[in-house]
Order: sequence, then C-alpha cells, then structure tokens
Amino acid sequence: MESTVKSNLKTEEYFINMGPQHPATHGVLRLILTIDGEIIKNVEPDLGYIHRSIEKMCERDSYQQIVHLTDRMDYLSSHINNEAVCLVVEKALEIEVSDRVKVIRTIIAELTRLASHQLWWGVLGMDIGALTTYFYAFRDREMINDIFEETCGARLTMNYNLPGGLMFDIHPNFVKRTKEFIAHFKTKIPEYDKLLSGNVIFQKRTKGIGILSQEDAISFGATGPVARGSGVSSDIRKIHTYSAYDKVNFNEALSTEGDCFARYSVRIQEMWESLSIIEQLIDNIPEGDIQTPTKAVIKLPKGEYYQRVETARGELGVYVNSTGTKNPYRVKFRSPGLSNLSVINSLAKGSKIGDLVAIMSTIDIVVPDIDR
Amino acid sequence: MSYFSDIYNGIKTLLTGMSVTGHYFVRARKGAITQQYPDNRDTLKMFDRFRGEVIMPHDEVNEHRCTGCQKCEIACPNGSIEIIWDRGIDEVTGKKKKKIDKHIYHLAMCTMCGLCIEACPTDAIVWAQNYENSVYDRTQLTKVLNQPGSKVKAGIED
Amino acid sequence: MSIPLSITKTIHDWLFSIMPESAASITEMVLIATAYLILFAVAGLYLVYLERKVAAWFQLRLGPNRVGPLGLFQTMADALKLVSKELTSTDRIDKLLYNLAPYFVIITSLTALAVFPFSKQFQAFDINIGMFFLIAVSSIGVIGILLGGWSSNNKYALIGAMRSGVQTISYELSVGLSILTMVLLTGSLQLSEIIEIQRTGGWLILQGHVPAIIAFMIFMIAGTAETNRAPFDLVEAESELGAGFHTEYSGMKFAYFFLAEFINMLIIASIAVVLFFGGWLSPFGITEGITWFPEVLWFFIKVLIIILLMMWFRWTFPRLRVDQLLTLEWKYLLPINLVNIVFMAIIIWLNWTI
Amino acid sequence: MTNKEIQNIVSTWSDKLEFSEEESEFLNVIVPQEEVHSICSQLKAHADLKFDYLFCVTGMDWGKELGVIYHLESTTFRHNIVVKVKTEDRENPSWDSVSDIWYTAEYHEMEVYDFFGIKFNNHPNLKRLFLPPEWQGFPLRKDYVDEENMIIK
Repeated sequence: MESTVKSNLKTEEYFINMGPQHPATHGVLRLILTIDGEIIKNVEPDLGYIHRSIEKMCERDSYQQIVHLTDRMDYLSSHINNEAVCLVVEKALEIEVSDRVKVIRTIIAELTRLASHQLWWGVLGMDIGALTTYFYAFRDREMINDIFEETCGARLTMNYNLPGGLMFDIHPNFVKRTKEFIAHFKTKIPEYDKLLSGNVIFQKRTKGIGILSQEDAISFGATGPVARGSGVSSDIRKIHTYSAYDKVNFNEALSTEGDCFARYSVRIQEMWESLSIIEQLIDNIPEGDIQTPTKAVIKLPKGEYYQRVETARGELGVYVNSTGTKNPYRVKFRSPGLSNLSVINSLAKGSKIGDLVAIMSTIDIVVPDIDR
Repeated sequence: MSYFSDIYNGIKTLLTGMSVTGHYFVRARKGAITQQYPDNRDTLKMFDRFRGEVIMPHDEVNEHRCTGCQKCEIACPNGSIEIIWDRGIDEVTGKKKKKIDKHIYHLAMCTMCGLCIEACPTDAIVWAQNYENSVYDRTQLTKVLNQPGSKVKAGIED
Repeated sequence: MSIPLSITKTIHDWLFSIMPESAASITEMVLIATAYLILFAVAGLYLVYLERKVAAWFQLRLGPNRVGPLGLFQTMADALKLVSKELTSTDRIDKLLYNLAPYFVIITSLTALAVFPFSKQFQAFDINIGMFFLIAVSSIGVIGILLGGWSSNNKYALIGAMRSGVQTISYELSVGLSILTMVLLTGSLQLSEIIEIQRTGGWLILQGHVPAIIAFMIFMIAGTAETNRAPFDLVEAESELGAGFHTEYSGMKFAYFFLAEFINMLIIASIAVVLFFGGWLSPFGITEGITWFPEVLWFFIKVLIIILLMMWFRWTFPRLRVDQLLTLEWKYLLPINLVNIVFMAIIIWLNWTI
Repeated sequence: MTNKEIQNIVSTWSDKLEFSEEESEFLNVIVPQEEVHSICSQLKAHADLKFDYLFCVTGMDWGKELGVIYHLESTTFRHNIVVKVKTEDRENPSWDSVSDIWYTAEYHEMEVYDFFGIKFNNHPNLKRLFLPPEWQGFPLRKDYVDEENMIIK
C-alpha cells in the first residue's frame, strides 16, 4: 500500500538492525531492515550466528550419534527430528519396528507438537503485547515437560529414539499423566481463544497482515502451518504417512486467507487435532518389544535414502547418501525454518514494524533450525 | 451502521478477555505456580529417570562393574569419556587382561544423550539425579568415576 | 481532619512572626513542595510495588516477596540501586537535551499534583482554573519524552519518541473534551468547587447519567493512552523497540522517567476520581457526620480502584499498532466525544439531570 | 504418474539425459550443466508433470565431481523426481540458477555456494549465507582441511 500522499519533503531511508540480540527474534537472527519512517522497504536476514555445521559433524559420527545431534536443530520438536533420522536408518536397513514403538513414537511426537505450539502461542501473545499469555501457556507446557522428564529423563532435548526402537519403555504412570494433561488442556484451549483469538485488538493486529498467496507458498517452499495458512495442503503425516499415523483419523487444519490470523487459527486447530490423535492412541498401546536388535555398528547399504517428517514448524527432510561405511558419506537436513523464513521479505515489504513482529511470530521462527 | 456494531462487539471481546484474567486474579491465592527454588530444596525431588550426571555405583566393598572395554568411549558423540586402562594379570586364569585404571568423565562436554549408558555391556555407569552441577572452576567438572582403590567385581565379563 | 490543620497553622504563624511577609510565604511554599515531593515519591514507589504484585496475581505468580515483609521494601531497594547506578550514555549524544529530558518529565508530573483536593484542608494550591491548569501541565510532559528520544542518538529511541509525540498529542484532545463534558455539568473549573457540587447532588457520574458514563469511558481510554500504558504502550514496546525512548538512560535519569510514568497514572486516576466519583466525599454520605474519620482515605480508596482497572487493562490486552491507535482516536473517540458534549448540553438545558 | 511415464516424457526433451533408478527410491535424471534451466522450467511448466515444489537442494561432492541434487515434487499429482547436475571442474563450477523458477532455490543455492563454492549465474544475491563473508575455503567439500576446529576422532 504505497502512501498516496505525494510528499515532496526529502525523506531518506535508513537501516535498522533488528539485530542478533532482539526480543522479537527468538534466537540469534539478524534482520537488516531498510525503513522509511515506520514503513519497511526491505527485510534482509543475516544468518549464521548459531551455525554449528551439523551436516559436517554427521560425516564423522555413527548413526546413533547423528540421532542425538538432531536434538539441537529444532529444539522444540527434537523428538520428531530424532524420529526422522531413525526412520531413514530403519528404511535403509529394512528393519520393521514393532507396533508398540510406532504408537509410542507417535504419541510423544504429538505431545512435542503440542508443547511447541503452546510455547509459540505464549510467545506470540508476548510479542504482540499481552504479557500474561506467556505464563498461561507455560503452565500448560510444564505438564508436558513433566511427562517427558518422567519417561525419557530430559525435558526438551530428550534423546529417546534409537535406530531400531526406543531407549527404554514408557514409565508406568505415563498413560495416567497424559490423560490428566488431555483433560486439563481441553478446558484451556477455549480460554486461549477467549483471551487472544477473540480479542479485537489482536484481530486488528493480525487480520489482513502478511498475506501469503498459494502459489508463493508453494514456490517459496513454505511448509507446515505457514503453507496450510494459505490453503496448501502439505501435511506429511497425511501425504506420506509414517509410524502410527495411518492408524488414527485426524483432519488437516487448513484455512485459505493466508494472513497472520489464518496461520494462527491453523495452529490452534492443530492443537485440537493433536489432542484427538493422542486420545485415540493412548488407551490401546499394543504390547511388543521396545528395541529390534541391530548390530552395534550400523552400516547402511550403498545408496541414497530420503525421509520426510512433519515437525511443528513444517516438513523436515533427511537425505542420507551412504557408501556402506559406518559413517554416512553425506547427510543433508532440509530444514522447515529456512524456507519459511525466505517468505518474510515478500510478506513484510510495505508493512510497519509492528506488523513485522506479528508476521515473524506467526511464522514461528526457531533460529538453530535455520542455521543448523 | 457497522460503526456502532463494530464498537459494540469490540468492547464485548475486550470484556471477555478481561474476564479470563480477572478469573485468575480472584483465585490468585492458590493458583501461583512459582517454584521458590532455594526454599523448597529439601522437598524438591527429581524423577527417578532424570539425567543429572553419569556416575559409577560402587558397592560396600568398593567394587564396581567397569571392565575398561571402552565401548562407552566409542559411543560418546563428543568425546566426554576417556578411559585409561592398563594390562593386569587375571588371578583366576593367570593370563594378561585389560584392567581399568581411570574412567575420566568430562561433565562440561557431556550433552546428556545417554548413548554411553546404552552401549555399556555390564551396566557399570548409570544416571544420578543431582541437578546442582554448577561449579566455580571448570576443572572441577572433569571427574574420575571409579573411586581410588576400587577394583572390578569378580565374575564381570565384557 | 483538624490535627494537620493546627500543625500547618502553627508553622504558618511561627514563620510569619520571625520573617518578613515575602520571605515567610516563600519558605512556606518550599516546605510544602518538599513535603509533596517526599510524599509522592514514596507513593510512586509503592505504586510500582502494587503494579508488580497485581501483575503477579494476574499471571499465576507471587510477585516480590523477598525484600522486607511481603516484599514491601522491594521498590525501595530498586530505588537505592538506581541511585547508586553509574549514569552511562552513548558517546555522540546531545549533552544538554539528554540531561534536560528527565527533568521535564518529572517536574510536569509533580506540579500537576499540587492542584488535587485530597481532602478539605489537604490541598496545596486551590486556583479557580484547576482543570485547565491540569490539562496544560500534563501536555508539557511529552516534550521531555521527545527530547529524550531524539537526543540519545539511537534509532529505536527516535522511533519511540516520534510515536509517543503523535500519540500524546492526539489523545490530549479526547482527554480535554471528556473533561469539558463534565465541566459543562459543574459549571466551574475549581476543583474544590466541583466537589462541593457533588456533595449535595450526588456524584457527577450519577448526576450526568448517560453522557457522563460515556465521558468516563472515553476519559479512561484516553487517560491510559496519555500515560503510554496498557494497550497503547507503543512508546516502549519491548518486542519492537526494546526500551523505546529511555533505552540510553540509566541510573537516576531512568528512575525519573520510570517514576514520572507512575505519577502520571496517579494523576489520571485522581482526575477521574475528582471529576466522576466525588473526590473525598464518602459514598452516599455515610461518614458525613463522623468528624475523626479522615476523608483522605476515601480519595485514595477510589484512586486505587481506578488504578487497579488501568492495571487490568495493561495485563490483558495486546498492543495496538501506531496507525490503529490514531484511527481509534480520530475516527472513534473524537466524534463520540463531540456528540456527547452536545447531548450533555441538551440534557442540562432541559435540566433532566438528577 | 509412474516413473516410467515421467521418464518417457522427459527423455523427449533432450538426448543428453541419463535416467537411473537403482540406489534411490525416486527417478534420478542426470542433466548436463548447460541444460539445467531449460529442463527445470519445462519440468515445472509441463501439463502432466507440474513439478511446482522444489523441496530439497543438496550440494554434493562425489570425490572427483562436484554437483547439486534437486528433489522435486508436484503438489497436484504427488509424484517425485530427482534432478542431478555434475561437473568435473572444481575451480569455479557454475551454471544457471533456478531461483526464478522456484523462489525457494534462492536461499538454498546461497547455502550450496557457501559450502561447496558452486556459483549460480544470474542469482539475485549470491553471497555466503551462513559463514562470515571473509571465510576461506568451502567447508563441506571432501578436500577441506581445517586444523584447529576439525577434531578427527
């Protein structure tokens, strides 16, 4: 929306660093904004502040060790990242994992997705200005962290997956705690809606802001809630089903406007879907052994393998090229964050600084996932 | 006339928002979730699978189960375990056998991934549940897991 | 409330006895000024404490409870910390304006306090254009913010300052107009006069019934915007500009900005109490007869209720964007205000007031 | 559409293409350097193929040759294809960028340039994405040596 007023006063654009240390960029992401007064002319991300060259490390690690590295990529969906690498190795070795492992992996993946969306909701509220949403979201997220801590021993980066199964079985009162959580959280999402989604100031701050068209979403490679906000059905759990997603019926959260509010309502809808998936699985976890025995030193047969998984932020792809030795020849992680971030320039052009903050929180940026 | 209806439901949504926070304000007494950490130190107990720190349990006769087979050192992704072993004569069979001298564990580099415990054939190392691992000097984080003067429990084969 | 009367009387006579006329009145004014300064600095501190406690109760937290019983000395400790902090600043600041800005803000907010009738005798400065003086003084505060933002040579501070300039000027309008609607009812600008009228006819918000309630709502919205708080806190929007115009200030200069914000909140609340809820008058005259009951208590109870409402706004609503803030003012508040004044005038003309 | 049909369509466009399917679960097409842009734009534009979603761009060092692997998928037919481009010369390998066909390629090609040193002609803003601009060498190449921070276990 170019300013219609023909102003002959000499306005000069200047640069602002929404720099590595900035409350709205969650993590060390630097955006170089060219600004004319309050209107943003161009956004150029400067990446690499938290680049640890995970792909180079993978080339010297064994496959179990690669699984542990993916914890630190998108730390909010660390379990789903681990699952991706384990699935690649199991596909290459043609190991068939027992149903019990598949169901447990899916339940914990959905709990991770819920925890990630809760943190996203709390921090989105804080970015837009309502500081109390942060505490309500973290109160609910604390329950999920306790479930993980009890079963896997760690709250966030819980290296619970192994190629061929899980490290150890679920804790006896895992089922009880998850049911308690589901009952508690079902009463809380309507409260989230009342507090933020219904709020007229919030709707004014997000409706019609940062509109991403369907073709742009596909062409920019945006995946996950960012793409589904513009109507692109890209849910890998539905298209290329893996582990126990074929046993549950859930529908894909889609909306069509493609603005910030659409991405917001897609994620809220996804929270409901995750709750219903867990509910369908939690009562009938089949019996079975936790680990199918694999050789201590895993050697993948020669060839290229690709596995796609739906993390909380979008589609994570793991490409492994193995030449038969114990470490892979080349590993590439297709991170959802990088493609989702590439959308930001076309969305934020011509909007204000307040909108840029809203756009960035609805894209849900996690910088270690972008920099790898 | 969307002007007035716009104002009306604007105010209505604002009031519903306020009702949520008001609901919590009124029940402030019992709703607080703050953990007063230094005060609740004695009642605070971690879950039994909590990954605090890797330790090597010794029984009352100061014996542990580590045979020095270095499987954990190979499994560790970031080299935070170093095994110093030396040759020793096995009393029963009388031939040379690998004996553990020092099992060095760098807590500073450990990422709590649990691969070493998974790889250990004789379950010699387990997780401890302590969560207060901060120290004033980095060298204190390099620990020797097997206590001085301890030896392998008889009958442990790798 | 006769005890303080006698104290001020005795001091007054003693001063006039030992000094010539002019010197005595000047020292008396200086004495009253220092008393007000100390009283309202401490009141500001405890408002900060109240804000942190109320925020904690909204957010499932406990709030400060470590320094002193129930954490009462927490803000005192903060003030001491700020006093002892080093006054750092960036190198290429505009020295004069940089140091002048905090004084602008703190002086305007303290002078505005002089006019309020906290109780019958407890009023420093009862001039017959009380309301007009209040509006005039509270609009000088924004110059301090603009100076602070411009002189600290930091792009974020500059944007914050420009936003606050735009915001305060446009919301000055609806504060003035909503006060105008109420002054139509009372007919006088003198604050103690306004309270006298409310003694007999009941509170102004009841006398003016519908237009008064609308004026009260507009005044509350514009008042929160005036003090850069709650949904309008674009000036120091943490997630966009960091700390806005006072990013480069530290130590005592930052304390002035911080304290001024809370005293402004006190001013807006006390204007609302005087204008709408009958100042220090007890509701429905229940404590009219009892002489020993301090009317100041009623004044502060009502002020606290209004401040609680403003805090409730702050911890529930997200922030507005700059252009939405202005459309809210120019397209919604202003037209309603003007219609409201005409509506009030008609009611007074047909004297339908209660 | 099955791999066979895709292969028949694509093989009609140019005769210098090689198809292979072993060692990978998708149909692989090895495209010479100069035809990258034309083949890719046809892949996207063709009515029965419509490969409009480039989901992964992987830089690759096969020991002697450097190259890039483009994983493509069609959001309408949900079929996949893998386009591989190889080059012998390791000094300054370069070919046409596909960022005008798929916008996502802009960032991914910057990353490939950053780690493998493959230049892409008429790329809008080809610079190092993650590493600081004055970094020497291309880390993910097999012949990259860096004494101090590469600990060979």
